Amino acid sequence: MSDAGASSRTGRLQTRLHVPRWVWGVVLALVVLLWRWTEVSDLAVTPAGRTIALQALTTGLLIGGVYGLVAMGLSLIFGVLEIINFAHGAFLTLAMYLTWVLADGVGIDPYLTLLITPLLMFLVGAAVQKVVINPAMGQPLENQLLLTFALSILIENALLLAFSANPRSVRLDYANASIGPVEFPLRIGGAIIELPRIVAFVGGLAVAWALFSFLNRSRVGTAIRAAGLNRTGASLVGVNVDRIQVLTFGLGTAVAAAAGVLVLPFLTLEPTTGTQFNILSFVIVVLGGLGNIGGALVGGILIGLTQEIGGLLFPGQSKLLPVFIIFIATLFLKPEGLFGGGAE
Amino acid sequence: MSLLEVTHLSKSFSGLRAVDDVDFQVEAGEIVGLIGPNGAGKTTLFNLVAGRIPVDTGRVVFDGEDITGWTPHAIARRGIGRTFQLMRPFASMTVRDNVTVAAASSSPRLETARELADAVLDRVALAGMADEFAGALPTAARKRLELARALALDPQLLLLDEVLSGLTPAEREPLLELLVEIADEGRALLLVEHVMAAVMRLSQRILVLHHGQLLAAGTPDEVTSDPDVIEAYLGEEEQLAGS
Amino acid sequence: MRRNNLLVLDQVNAGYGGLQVLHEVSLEVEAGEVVALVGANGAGKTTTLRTIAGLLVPSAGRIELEGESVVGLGPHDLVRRGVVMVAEDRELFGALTVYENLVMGAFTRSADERGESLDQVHELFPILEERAQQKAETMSGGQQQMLAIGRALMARPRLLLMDEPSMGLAPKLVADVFATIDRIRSTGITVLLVEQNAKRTLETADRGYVIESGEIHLSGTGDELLASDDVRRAYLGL
Amino acid sequence: GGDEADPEEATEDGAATETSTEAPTEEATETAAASPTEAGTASGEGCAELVIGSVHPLTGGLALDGTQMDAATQMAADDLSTDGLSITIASADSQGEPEIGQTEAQRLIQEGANALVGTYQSAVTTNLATVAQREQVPLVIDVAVDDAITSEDNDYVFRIQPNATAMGTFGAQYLQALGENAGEPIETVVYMHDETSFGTSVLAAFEAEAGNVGIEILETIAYNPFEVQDVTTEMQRVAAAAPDALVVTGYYNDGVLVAETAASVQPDVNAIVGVAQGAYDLPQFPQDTPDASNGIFDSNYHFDATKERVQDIRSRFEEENGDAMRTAAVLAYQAVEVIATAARSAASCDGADIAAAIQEVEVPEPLLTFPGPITFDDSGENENAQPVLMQVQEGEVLQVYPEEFAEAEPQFPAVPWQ
Amino acid sequence: MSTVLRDARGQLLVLAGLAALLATVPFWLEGSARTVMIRIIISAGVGVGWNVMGGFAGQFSFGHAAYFGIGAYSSAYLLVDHGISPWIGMAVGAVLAAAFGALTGWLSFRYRLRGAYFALATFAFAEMLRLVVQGQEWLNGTQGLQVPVLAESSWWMLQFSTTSPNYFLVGLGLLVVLQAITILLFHGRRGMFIVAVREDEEGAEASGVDATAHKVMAVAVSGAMTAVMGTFFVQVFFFIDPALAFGPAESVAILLPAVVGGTGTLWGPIVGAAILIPLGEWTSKIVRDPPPFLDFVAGRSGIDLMVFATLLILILLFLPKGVYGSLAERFRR
Ligand SMILES: Nc1ncnc2c1ncn2[C@@H]1O[C@H](COP(=O)(O)OP(=O)(O)OP(=O)(O)O)[C@@H](O)[C@H]1O
Ligand SMILES: Nc1ncnc2c1ncn2[C@@H]1O[C@H](COP(=O)(O)OP(=O)(O)OP(=O)(O)O)[C@@H](O)[C@H]1O
Ligand SMILES: [Mg+2]
Ligand SMILES: [Mg+2]
Repeated sequence: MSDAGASSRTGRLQTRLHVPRWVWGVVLALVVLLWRWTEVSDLAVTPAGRTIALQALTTGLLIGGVYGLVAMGLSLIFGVLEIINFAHGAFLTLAMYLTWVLADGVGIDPYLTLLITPLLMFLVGAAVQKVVINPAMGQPLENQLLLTFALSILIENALLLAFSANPRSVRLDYANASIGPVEFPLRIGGAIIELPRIVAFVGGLAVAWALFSFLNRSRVGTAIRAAGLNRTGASLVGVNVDRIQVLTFGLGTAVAAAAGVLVLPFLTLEPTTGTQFNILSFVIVVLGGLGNIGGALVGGILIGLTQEIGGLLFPGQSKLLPVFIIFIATLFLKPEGLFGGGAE
Repeated sequence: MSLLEVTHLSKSFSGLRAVDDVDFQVEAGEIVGLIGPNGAGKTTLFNLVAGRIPVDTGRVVFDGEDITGWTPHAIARRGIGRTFQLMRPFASMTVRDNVTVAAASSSPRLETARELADAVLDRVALAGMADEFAGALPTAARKRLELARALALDPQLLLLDEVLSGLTPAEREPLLELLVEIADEGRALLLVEHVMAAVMRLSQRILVLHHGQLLAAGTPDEVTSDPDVIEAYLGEEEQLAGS
Repeated sequence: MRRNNLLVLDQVNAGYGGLQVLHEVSLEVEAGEVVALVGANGAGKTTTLRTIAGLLVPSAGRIELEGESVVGLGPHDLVRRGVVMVAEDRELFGALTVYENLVMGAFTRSADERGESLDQVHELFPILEERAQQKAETMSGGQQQMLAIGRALMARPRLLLMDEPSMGLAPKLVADVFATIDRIRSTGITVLLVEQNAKRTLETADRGYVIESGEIHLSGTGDELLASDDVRRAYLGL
Repeated sequence: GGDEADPEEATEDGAATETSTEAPTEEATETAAASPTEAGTASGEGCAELVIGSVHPLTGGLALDGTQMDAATQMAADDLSTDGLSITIASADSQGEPEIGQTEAQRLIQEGANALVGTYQSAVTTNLATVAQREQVPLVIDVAVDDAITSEDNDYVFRIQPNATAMGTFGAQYLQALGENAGEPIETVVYMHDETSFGTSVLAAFEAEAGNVGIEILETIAYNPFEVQDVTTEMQRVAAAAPDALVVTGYYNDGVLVAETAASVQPDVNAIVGVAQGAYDLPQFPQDTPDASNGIFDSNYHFDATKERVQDIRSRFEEENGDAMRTAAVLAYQAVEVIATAARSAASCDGADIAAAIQEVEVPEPLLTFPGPITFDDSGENENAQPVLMQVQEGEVLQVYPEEFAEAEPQFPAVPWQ
Repeated sequence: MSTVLRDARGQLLVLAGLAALLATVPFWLEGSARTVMIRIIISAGVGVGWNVMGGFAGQFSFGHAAYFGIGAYSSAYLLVDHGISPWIGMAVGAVLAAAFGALTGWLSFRYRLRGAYFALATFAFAEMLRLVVQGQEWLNGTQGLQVPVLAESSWWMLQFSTTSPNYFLVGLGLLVVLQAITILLFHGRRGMFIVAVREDEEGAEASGVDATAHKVMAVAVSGAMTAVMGTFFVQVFFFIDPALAFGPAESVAILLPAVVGGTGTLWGPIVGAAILIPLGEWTSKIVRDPPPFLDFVAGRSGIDLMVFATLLILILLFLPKGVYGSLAERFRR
């Protein structure tokens, strides 16, 4: 219906992991580029070169999984509330400090806090949505962006006040232990894989899987999907959309929190640590299609790979440059993101 | 030579042939009705003529010039005004400014455009609401605003998409008179309308579109008695109500 | 006020932001009835239904469902109480399949009830079973309208609010819709029906109200209204 | 966080110090216009009340050092307020933003500051240098490495620490000496650095000197210090290049990441050497990364751990502020001392007089590992600025070279994973 | 959002009066307070620039740092490397920014980027510029450019002594010019078309308005205006580097005054700047020098920003149309 575009607002939330076949094409292209690097670089003809290439692939994949997880939270929030949450990174930092307190102060194993931190952050996110975001629903994009920006300033400086800027870190005692016959860090064809990074990746996938199952199978998940597709429609079938929005913001924050827990064992923590994920998450969310949860995960992995392989091919340049090149190319070739369902 | 000549016009949306090899002409000063069931392709046809969507095949010649593939604004300035089925006012601008935009698009002086706009508003009986925000207008006034905006282009051809629908018969009457008056100035009107009584009264000719194809064309009486048209569009009762 | 009134609106004012659309609207719907609300474009029909459905909060007046005030309840609460709306622009979940849309419709119902309703809806609209796996947004306008009605029925309403169910439909489909309304009535569901097609609507309805510029102008049985000169002139174009 | 000492206590007669107590509203400006004269007219009659403006990043990512430095200036003011000279610190938050730094500096000057100390970041310091020159108030840089901040044209800017060129140059020399003294010369290196102006300028100087001392840079690898989360691939490139040493320049977090990754990948190098690396000289570093820090070197400016006065200052600082005093804070302390010494010798609180005096000043017994007193050349650089080579040995950062500052023998070859 | 404006002469008179009043500022305000005033002017200027695109044209830019940076870098580079007057640099910067805006705008509109996608695209363009510029040796990479201090004041080189009122006056003059351009533009035909396109693109097209051209025009004008303030910024603060010029923080700083004042209103950005900058100053002063009952906040770094952020949140929540926008609306009723 040519005139119908403006009338009913159809949301964008997509909760199926449906990888278009051509994404594998992109992956393949990246692999080919990598191969090409091994041909042109003088290093690469040596076995060491192959190791580097392999390392870039593994690292990109592993770190990309974490990016994907962070971006999934952002994408979920966008899909249902249609706001770009600038404070996502700050929530991530907050979660990391929580975990640090639990691990360093209370002495809980950092991974065990996966049962605590996301839960607490869910409450924080839900409360923030209710108090600050909800009154601004329906306001223009720029107001919401600035609102969440102000939130991020608030959170960062509260953390500064509470914990000072002193860098903190949490390290696993067993990072270099051997589990059965497997010795960490793992070495595969010369490539090194540290335990916490494997856990972050696998954990990230697990959280993603849990999120998918929750959204696609549970009753609340169903309500979230409905609200993310059509708010009025959802309320007309009996979904309490206001409550779903509170819940979704909490859930998105909890997902970020889970990512925070997973990366803490290999990053150093400061009040500004989470912000570094913000910009990448924006990129990934657009790449995956705003509101497309599965797209965010795959987009994250693609960006991780792009960063690493781009870093090999353009050693002098910032690793972000190839990322932004891909980003802009995607925007123009497929404005709805790589995973943006086709029809306008 | 006719004012508007449409030949072999077709448009598909992912397989669906919304407009399918349509030919017709509109003469200067003529009022032509365009009817057909929902989804027949009427609005799509308007959109093709007005350049809002690109044509697949076929040609649109207006006033001797091939305007196929032109942009909507160029076509508007060339002399084809249109209204939208779902109205599209500039909500936070005043009624006068809404019309001034159209008037100014072909007049370099804003003052002249304002004067023209006021004159048009007078004609459509909106002068009293000139300083209100367009977004706050009731439906009937909005319909007239759509018409005023199209008129401000000083068009040779007006494409009117259901300007009467939603108006009570009492509200319709003056508008019908206005349309006749506009046609008397030598402007052609092509109107899509479901209010059969009005279509019958106004139109010299009626085109019937069905499944994107021209099902019938002729005088109102010819068309309304065509069994195909009754079958596809009017239905037994509507036919009675209409006549 | 009669005992078995399912829905009562008493002097209701409502609108959007600063704009008041409804002025002291009062109307009653008895259980089992089909009540029509007719009026011109922009008269406030949709606004009335949205207010009843809880999408709009009235600025004054009472709305009672079975004698209990429902002012301030959200649409989801009303769905649970059996008030379900088929919206003017259908508000389907375009990206989901027909089947999924129907399942969403039974959001407030148990799985057992859902299966039952699904069978009923499929019986009413066999096309919805045939096209179960088609995406809602790719259905034709008429099919979408059936889906919208089907989805509303999945919630097992007691009061079904229908906003222009024949809009955008070819004359033949319009006939089908009115036949459907008859069938819905026969299952014991009360219907409040908004239509521009005043003649048809009033023929189908037990009673009707005429709304003009946000005020109830006339009321009576369908036949009375059809016979009224005012109505004939203003809404039937006769 | 580092709570500063109570400013009220430091003042004998509060009038000239925290002007804003008497002018809490926007009218501050008018009162302020009067106050500098009260403090500053002392020209020629000695300087009784010296106000030093301290501009540091007290919020944001660099707040840790910023707050320490600010606290250190306060401590220095308390320590050095003797013999009729009362020093007050007026502190300001640059928020890490040049334009805010500039506004704040101007405010401080206007409210009576006779000299400035700051600012930790090159971008902000560059701005302050211009303010100093134009307002004719000396700026003594505590930390900021960029060469271009000082110049012969600017008579009001002085720097105590070695600049980027000195850092890079000495870094290369120390590296060469390290290898040679151990009989295992370092001939090839791979250089990893942050891509900000800090890393690139130090690298440039290192590159220039490397040729002179016979060191070949096989590869340079840049990364964004604020966004980097993984350098495993980069470390594989180091491993593939198999240099004699891995050289690293950067900040704290990325430094930790590099060290930990090196410990995982274990490239075949004889040493990891930081040049002006912001983590490897901190006592916190071996605590945070016990498994990946032992043996790592850093050529950096550093407080002279061998001096008693330094030990005293640091222990008092830690007592007051909770955190171990970092070198940046010691430098801030030193900067206040330079100004105070000059003000005494100028016998004037006037900015221009103090600047002229700083140009001539000689501060003996510097708190840092400099081979001589602090004196400034024409462009305002400390002529004796020199970094020192440190090494993490058994969980402690120790000075190991040059010998006169050495607390321990350098261990070379040495990497954390052996 | 505003309606199309009436009475250009009246608005210009207001502007003239305001300018005359403000021109006296340097004669009774000195030192850092004057610098604060200059920061207000810069903030207002970039806000006025953003508002043309983000407010009147309705194209939300989240990457206006791109234009600011182009203006700053063009003049800084020409001055530092070639000794060319910043006035010329300002013109070059404005032209380059307009060209960059037109190109990226045209591309974005061509590919139908809208809403959040458009916003994030502008963001990406700014980031791209930042990354590219920091890789350029001839622009001194990440180290940035530093304007040499001259011994003498010079109008031609746009450099004065610190006590001179000229910086303020030049800034004020530029702001007045930018605001006058806005007034004239949006009282004229073109401006009316731009607003019409914002309101309804298809309706505008059907009214004979070339929507894409007018959107592109708005972006170009907006970019050029912002670039002018970028140049002025460098001249006042003597220094620019890629993060400062093109970083996300700058993009946020540019849209802040417009949103807080009221997007799409003529005076919103100026009002917004006049509130935000002093607000920031005031909050840091509170922490530096708290009133007795707030003693505990003294010297606590971060509290000032928390207070600032909280106030910002309150403004956004309670005056969603901006301070000026909400007031203007109330008056109209
Ligand atoms: N942009 C589009 N994409 C896909 N299909 C479209 C598009 N626009 C129109 N169609 C389809 O083309 C057909 C013709 O639509 P059109 O709007 O022209 O009908 P109409 O005759 O104006 O009907 P109505 O009387 O309801 O206005 C319909 O089936 C419609 O669904
Ligand atoms: N969301 C809204 N915001 C502001 N005004 C609205 C809104 N929706 C409707 N209106 C106005 O309220 C009045 C009544 O609208 P309503 O939709 O209730 O009419 P209706 O009788 O359903 O007409 P229609 O036949 O067109 O559906 C109209 O003047 C309309 O312009
Ligand atoms: Mg149509
Ligand atoms: Mg309606």
